[in-house]
Amino acid sequence: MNYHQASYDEPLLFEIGSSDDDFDVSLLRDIPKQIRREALPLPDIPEREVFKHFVRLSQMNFSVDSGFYPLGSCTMKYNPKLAEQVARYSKVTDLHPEQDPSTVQGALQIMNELEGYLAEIGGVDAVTLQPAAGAQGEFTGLQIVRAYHSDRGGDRNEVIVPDTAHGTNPASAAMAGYDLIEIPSKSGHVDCDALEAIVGNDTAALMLTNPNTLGIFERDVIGIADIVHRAGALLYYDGANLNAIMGRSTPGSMNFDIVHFNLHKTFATPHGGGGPGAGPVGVKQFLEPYLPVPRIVRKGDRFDLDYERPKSIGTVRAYVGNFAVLVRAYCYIRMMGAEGLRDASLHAVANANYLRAKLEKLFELPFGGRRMHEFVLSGRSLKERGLRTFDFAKRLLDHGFHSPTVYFPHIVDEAMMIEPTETESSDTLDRFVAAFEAILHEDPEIVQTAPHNTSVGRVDEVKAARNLIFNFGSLKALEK
Amino acid sequence: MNYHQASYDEPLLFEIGSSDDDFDVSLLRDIPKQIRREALPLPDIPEREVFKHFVRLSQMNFSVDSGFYPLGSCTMKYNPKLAEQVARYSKVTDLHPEQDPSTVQGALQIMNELEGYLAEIGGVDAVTLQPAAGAQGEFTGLQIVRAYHSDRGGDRNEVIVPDTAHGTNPASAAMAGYDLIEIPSKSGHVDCDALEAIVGNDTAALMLTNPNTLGIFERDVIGIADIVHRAGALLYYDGANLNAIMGRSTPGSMNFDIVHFNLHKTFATPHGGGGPGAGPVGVKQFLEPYLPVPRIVRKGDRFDLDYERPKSIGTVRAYVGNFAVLVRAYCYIRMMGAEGLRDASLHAVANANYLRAKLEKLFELPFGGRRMHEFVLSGRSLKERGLRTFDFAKRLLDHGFHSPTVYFPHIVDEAMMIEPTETESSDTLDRFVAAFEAILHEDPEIVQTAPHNTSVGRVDEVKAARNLIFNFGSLKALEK
Amino acid sequence: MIDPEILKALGISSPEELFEDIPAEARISSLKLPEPMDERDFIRHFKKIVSKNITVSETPSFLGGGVYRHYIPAAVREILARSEFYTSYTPYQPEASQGMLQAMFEYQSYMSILTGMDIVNSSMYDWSTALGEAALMCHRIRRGSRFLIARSTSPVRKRVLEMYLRGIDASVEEIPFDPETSRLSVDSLEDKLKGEVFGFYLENPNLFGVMDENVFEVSDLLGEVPLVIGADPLSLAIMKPPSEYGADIVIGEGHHLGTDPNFGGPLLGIFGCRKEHLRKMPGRIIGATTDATGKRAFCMTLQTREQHIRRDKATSNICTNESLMALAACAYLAALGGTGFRGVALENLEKAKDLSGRISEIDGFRSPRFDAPHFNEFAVGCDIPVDRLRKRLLEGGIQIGPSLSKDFPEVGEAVVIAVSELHTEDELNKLISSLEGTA
Amino acid sequence: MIDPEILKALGISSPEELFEDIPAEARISSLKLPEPMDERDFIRHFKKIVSKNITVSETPSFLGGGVYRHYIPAAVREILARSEFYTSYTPYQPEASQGMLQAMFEYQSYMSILTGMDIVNSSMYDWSTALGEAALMCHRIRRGSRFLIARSTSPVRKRVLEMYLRGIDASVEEIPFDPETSRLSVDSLEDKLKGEVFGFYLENPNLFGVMDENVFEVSDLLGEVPLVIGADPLSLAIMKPPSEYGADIVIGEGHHLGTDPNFGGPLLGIFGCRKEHLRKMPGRIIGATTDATGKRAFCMTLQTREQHIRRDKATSNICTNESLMALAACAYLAALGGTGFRGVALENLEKAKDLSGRISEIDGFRSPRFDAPHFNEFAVGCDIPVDRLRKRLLEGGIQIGPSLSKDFPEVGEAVVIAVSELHTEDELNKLISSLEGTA
Ligand SMILES: Cc1ncc(COP(=O)(O)O)c(C=O)c1O
Ligand SMILES: Cc1ncc(COP(=O)(O)O)c(C=O)c1O
Repeated sequence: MNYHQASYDEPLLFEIGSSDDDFDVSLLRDIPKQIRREALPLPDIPEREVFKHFVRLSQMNFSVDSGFYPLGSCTMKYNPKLAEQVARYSKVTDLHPEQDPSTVQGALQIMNELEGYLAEIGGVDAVTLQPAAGAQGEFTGLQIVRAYHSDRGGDRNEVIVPDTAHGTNPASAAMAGYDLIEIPSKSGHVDCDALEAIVGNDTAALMLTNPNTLGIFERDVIGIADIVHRAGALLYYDGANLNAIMGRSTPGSMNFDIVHFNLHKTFATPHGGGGPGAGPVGVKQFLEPYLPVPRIVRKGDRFDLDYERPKSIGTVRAYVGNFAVLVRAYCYIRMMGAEGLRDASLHAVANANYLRAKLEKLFELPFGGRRMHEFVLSGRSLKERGLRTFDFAKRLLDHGFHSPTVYFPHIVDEAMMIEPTETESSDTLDRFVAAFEAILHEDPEIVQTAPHNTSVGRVDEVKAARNLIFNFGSLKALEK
Repeated sequence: MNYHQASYDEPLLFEIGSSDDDFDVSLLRDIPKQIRREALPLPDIPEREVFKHFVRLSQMNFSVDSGFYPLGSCTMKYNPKLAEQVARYSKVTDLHPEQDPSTVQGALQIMNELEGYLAEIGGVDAVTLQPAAGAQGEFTGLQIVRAYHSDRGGDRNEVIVPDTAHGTNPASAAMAGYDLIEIPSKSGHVDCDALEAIVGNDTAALMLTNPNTLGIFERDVIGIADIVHRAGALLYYDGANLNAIMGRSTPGSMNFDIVHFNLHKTFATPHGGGGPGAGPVGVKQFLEPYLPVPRIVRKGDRFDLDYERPKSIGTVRAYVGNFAVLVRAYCYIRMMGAEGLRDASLHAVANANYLRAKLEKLFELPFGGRRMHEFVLSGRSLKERGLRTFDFAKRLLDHGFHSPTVYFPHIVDEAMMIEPTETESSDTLDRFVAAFEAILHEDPEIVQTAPHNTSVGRVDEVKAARNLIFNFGSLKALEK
Repeated sequence: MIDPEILKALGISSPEELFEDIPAEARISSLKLPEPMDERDFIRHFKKIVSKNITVSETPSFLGGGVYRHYIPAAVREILARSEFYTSYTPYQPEASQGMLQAMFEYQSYMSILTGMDIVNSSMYDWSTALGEAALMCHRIRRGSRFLIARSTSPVRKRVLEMYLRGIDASVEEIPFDPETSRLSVDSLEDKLKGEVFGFYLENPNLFGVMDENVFEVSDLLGEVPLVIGADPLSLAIMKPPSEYGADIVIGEGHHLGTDPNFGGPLLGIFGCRKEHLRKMPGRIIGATTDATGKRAFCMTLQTREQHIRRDKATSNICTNESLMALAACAYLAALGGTGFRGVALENLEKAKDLSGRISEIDGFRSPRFDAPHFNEFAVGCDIPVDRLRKRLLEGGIQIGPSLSKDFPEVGEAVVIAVSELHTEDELNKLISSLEGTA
Repeated sequence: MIDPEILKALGISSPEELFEDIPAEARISSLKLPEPMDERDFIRHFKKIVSKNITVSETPSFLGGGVYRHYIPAAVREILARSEFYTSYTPYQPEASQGMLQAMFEYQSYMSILTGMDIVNSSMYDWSTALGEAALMCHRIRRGSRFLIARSTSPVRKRVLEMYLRGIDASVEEIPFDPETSRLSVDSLEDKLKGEVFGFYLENPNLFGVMDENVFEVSDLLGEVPLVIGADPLSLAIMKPPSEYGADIVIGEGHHLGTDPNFGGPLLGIFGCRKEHLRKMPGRIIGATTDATGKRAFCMTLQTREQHIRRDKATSNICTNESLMALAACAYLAALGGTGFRGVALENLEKAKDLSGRISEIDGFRSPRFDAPHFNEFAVGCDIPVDRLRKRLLEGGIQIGPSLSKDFPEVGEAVVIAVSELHTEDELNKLISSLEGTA
């Protein structure tokens, strides 16, 4: 292992430049005095220093483009550069959201077509592109659930999620005003009996992802749907795991009513260091009237924005959606085509199982067996050597790999959730396995104090939570 | 010091992909059989792997944008990003050199204006943009020298250069068919007596740069010019050091007849990892007829290419020059204006002297005193500690700095030639000085085995020269 | 298709076995999608479609309202193109992600200075959802059933606010503005404050571009009721930070610091608050700390507020946010520096004032519609219906916003005109002569 | 202006003191240059000027002759925008420059495979100077006074060759081509070989796009006289490497592997040779070695051939070269892979054949002018003067090259038409119908 991440003693911008304090306030004469700013202590920094700063910071940032990033549930696949290129066209970037629709026909066409592709891939009838991310897709979906039930005169106040659900599911339900019911899973699956027992007139919806968070396909999904639908509730599909089944199944064909898509996962738009993403929501026909406004509508050759939708839930964010992200997803889908997407899911699942088969020899795989696009190991056995999953994850960084998602889902002790995606080569997977093996033979002391080859050593997160330093001003005060 | 350059065990492209050997040769039926290729062992590599590869390689490459690069004589200044941006416009990139001039009026206008700016900055009357780099500028200039003399009926076969001259000067002279006469310098200056003694009817030209390679301004440049001109020879200015005097003096006002410009040095076009550059050549009026064809000519509002120049030396490379480089220099000059360029030379000289003043306390500065934009230290004193300039340079890399130019000019023992340029902050210069101080206090063993914080350790150059491995095929054979 | 090595390693003979858990009823045989394209063909196809767009850089546009076009320095565009930034994700492993973490810390620092808030999170989706989240946060600070907003709030954002309040069953009530100046009617606010009010929101500059000094009277009136201020960060280069007039929470839109309008997305929701409310705040927060050797380092902190730890008790459901936009804003502010940033703000202010003055001289238009100092946009009263005007201008290639009369009947026929440093003299002249032509 | 700290450190009171060595006569007081511009203004200014250009992507162009437009994958463009590459310089410190060194080694490897040469250097300025350098290298290998070239050599390159040979006072002599096929007249070569010949140069495909099989007869004839072959590397995806017909040196133009035409610069001169000539070779060479720990590493090697060591005895004066273009070619070949690269070559070949066939059906044109298999371009014989044709086509927005008749009177009125995978059906149709219109 010869890996070392770039490491620079890079000061903060505020330490590089200095701020000009002899500003001529008379220039502000057009601003009412009471509300006029008196000091603007932002540094002036030469372009040379600004650029160097960010080049250095970028090199100190692990990314898909620099290495393997098997963060479970996040689908860190490679983002084709063509999508970046076309998203930079001024015909894409220089559009204002309040332009007259006649002047944005191209943009509306792209979105209209993208809605159609997503509907096909999701097995649903109508799609809105408005939500800014997966979590907002969930929020949107739950507002649709609410509108649907209240339209039928029966307000319902409970949303059920499995205990393996991603944190956004319960959080979105709560934000939409629902009481949350968590059902424990059984051998890594939804416990249908428990579900049957819980579901009732108060149930507004069940939120599920399939394959589930453990990477296991819920074989009984049709049965689950029946239980939910019989109770008059709706079934919501968290699209985070759609990458496993594209072209082979659809949430629609599994009888889900509502589905959100994570374009930044399944459709290869880059994750942006935390965002932006896009979380379009698709629904079956009977829920279409509730979708947010504006709707993109096609009239012959022309496209328009329709705000006159009496049953619509309203708008979940300003304007039509994260257009620049949508453009990238559009590019991806058009480049892949049906076969390409089908192939992607095949390789995603094959890669995950290849890794799973190798790594389950080293770590316990709870609820054994085959997986779909990801799998969750337990790092429990590390304890015998005085180590934790946490340490192991840090040490993986030293070997040049990003760590898996750790300590999620909560039902697996010392969880490591691994999602390789289809864009990794078997060579990379083999090297990853070799790193696992190597670490298991390393001196526990080294592992426990890892990482050593990153731009900084182990970060003291407790201190961060104690010191509460969120900006340069406080930091300067503290370091003095 | 917390610096570490990024380091990856990055395989060669040929080790990442594999080549497709079951190619259907019947597809080649339109190619005469005898000349038809039978195997094309180039690897097929997924975009994901290609991109990761080059991101990693880029991080393992020291650059102006990632740090201080005080390579003497090379003027490694910051390259403004606007120039990169405009050079990517399709109106710049998508022009074929054989287009009808009526379709490239914008390109010709840019070049025509740039010629004018360079003439002004160089104090000359006419400029050609054709030469691809400084060395080619020299070659061009010497062809002009030859044409001039032969036009006057007196062929001359000697070119004189000082012993501090850059290697390209003698090499260009030789390539142009001249015999080379090297004159030793005296206290870091041209020895006028020696020059006087050598100059004669065989002298075609004297090549000089001023400030010279030691960073010392040849105060007696007008006297030198007189000596040369009196002998009927021409005076050639190597523009590599123009950054020191922009807006304060010109080669023309120093009585040089021919000058080349290094746009990749003085005019902030990036160095491209070794190239491309551009080496325009400017001449006084009496030499204008000899400039290469095509000449860019202006007729009223229109621009044209003129090939009908009976006295022209011909063409030194295909087409009009490194246009994309010229565009960047044009951008730079227009953004700087006269005052900006004047300011650049001021800061370049001030920065160099600031560093010089600090570092001459640590190392010997031969021929003491003030310098212009660069200076040369001798690392001779390192020998006392069993070290050489070579070791010191390697150790600077560990501190996150590129090394100065070393072992040049040859007249300084264990030379370190330092050119900070105007784009570095005093903060950076202070850190550089601190690194010098630190290294002088470090364990010589550490210095002697440096570098330790780069992507690889000290490289065995002797082995490279012995093994003669220039491509993957030979490497594979050797490593087997 | 698939590496036979892999099939062998998995002990299966056909790739289809990998999917055998999917029940037959749930399977599909194929997707109906257009044929795949290679890069070349896609570019041609795509260019053909988007060529139908008429951009706001090709033709003069005076649209604003939260989304603006400002000059983006070349260096900023290059920084955003660094793929180590844009292909990374949430920095769960701080040791390997110091680059983005430090940049987010710097962004937070910039925004703290601009807003005067003790802490600014590392982004919300946009201004509108930041407003929704701010109202929910107010509700956590002080329970109640009524959320007040100034009537001069953007209707676009108001609609999203209503959506976000649906879950807590709260009502949104408007405080009217002074018909002459569009400044907040402080008396009306006082009247409405009785009852279960859990927050008050005001935009400054307001929807009509007016810089409102009345805000200085608000804080005392509100007492314990949290004050939320919405502001364009560019205006904060020359206007007092809202902390100085008692804001508990400051929100705003930041996309125009470093990114293009992009048809309205992605945007950058700015969200800051005073430190006493810290634990009630939504979104990701980056904190400074040290590594094992004492070296300065950064990491996500106070994650116990967030959905991945706190689940249904979280302060928000936000997970993927708009970090890259925050990076853009940080790089933009760094590239401009305080001097450059203030310069842009001033240029916008002056340009708006000049343009308004020129329009006021045209028959049939009153400009500015409201008698008060404006920042970078201003309302213009029109004698003819704005919809008609809009159409006519559009024929001449000029884009303006919709009529205010729909959402603000009391204002009558009027339209907001936004300008920026990017408007050329030509473009402004073109607007003027077109307006003259329609009057 | 200047940091007072610095002045103090230098012990001077005015910055002017720094320049006091410049004698008064040599001083200037100021430069007469246009006023400085900020980014915004420059962009406007620049766009206005370059908008006068009509690009070969906006309108159909059939220009070739060494500079071509090929599709550049988006990933390649992004790789070239990595500023760690383009803001570095000659890798004098190999430990800190492994990135560029490895890429150059990879470039050399790709080019070795394509050309069949044992060693390819890491770039020359362009094909034309590579030709000049190749001739000088031949002269180092085998002294003499006459350098032979096939008459089917590009006149552009021939002119540069003559320039490079001026220093050694050698003459350039042409070997005619077969009037029917444009293939080398082998008999003529044999005749000319008597005397002090130090090298022979032939382009394959030749200037007219013809793939010449006669080269297989050349090597034996030449004996000890070095054979230099010029080739488009794209053609080498489907044609035999020149090593197989005895080339000692292979040169060519590589810019179109990964970069745009850029009005003809920068370009990429490819230069390779057999290992026995290694030490006579010009240009920078990257070699593989190991570091102190035995890890694989790369560095410049055989520098004793180069100007910075060998000065006037160097094999060339080249210093700054075209490394970035070599990086582009490397990234391009990596992105396309062998399969993709061969695919492009084949597509070009077929398109040229089809187009030639279509033109041959138009009255007044003979296509191809030479009766032999062509690669990506072909000469068309015209009944009307090409200059007239060229002008007419230009009016319709179509660009073709100049008449061959000036440099090749024996060919008569003819023009070379180059096509690539980027030409659309529409563009080809437009050419055809325009030709029909002129006939
Ligand atoms: C299973 C699952 N659901 C929902 C989400 C939320 O999506 P987003 O981050 O786009 O809001 C995630 C994101 O990590 C996820 O993994
Ligand atoms: C003094 C001097 N002269 C000439 C040159 C040659 O210029 P180029 O590398 O552009 O060919 C250089 C380049 O390093 C130089 O420093």
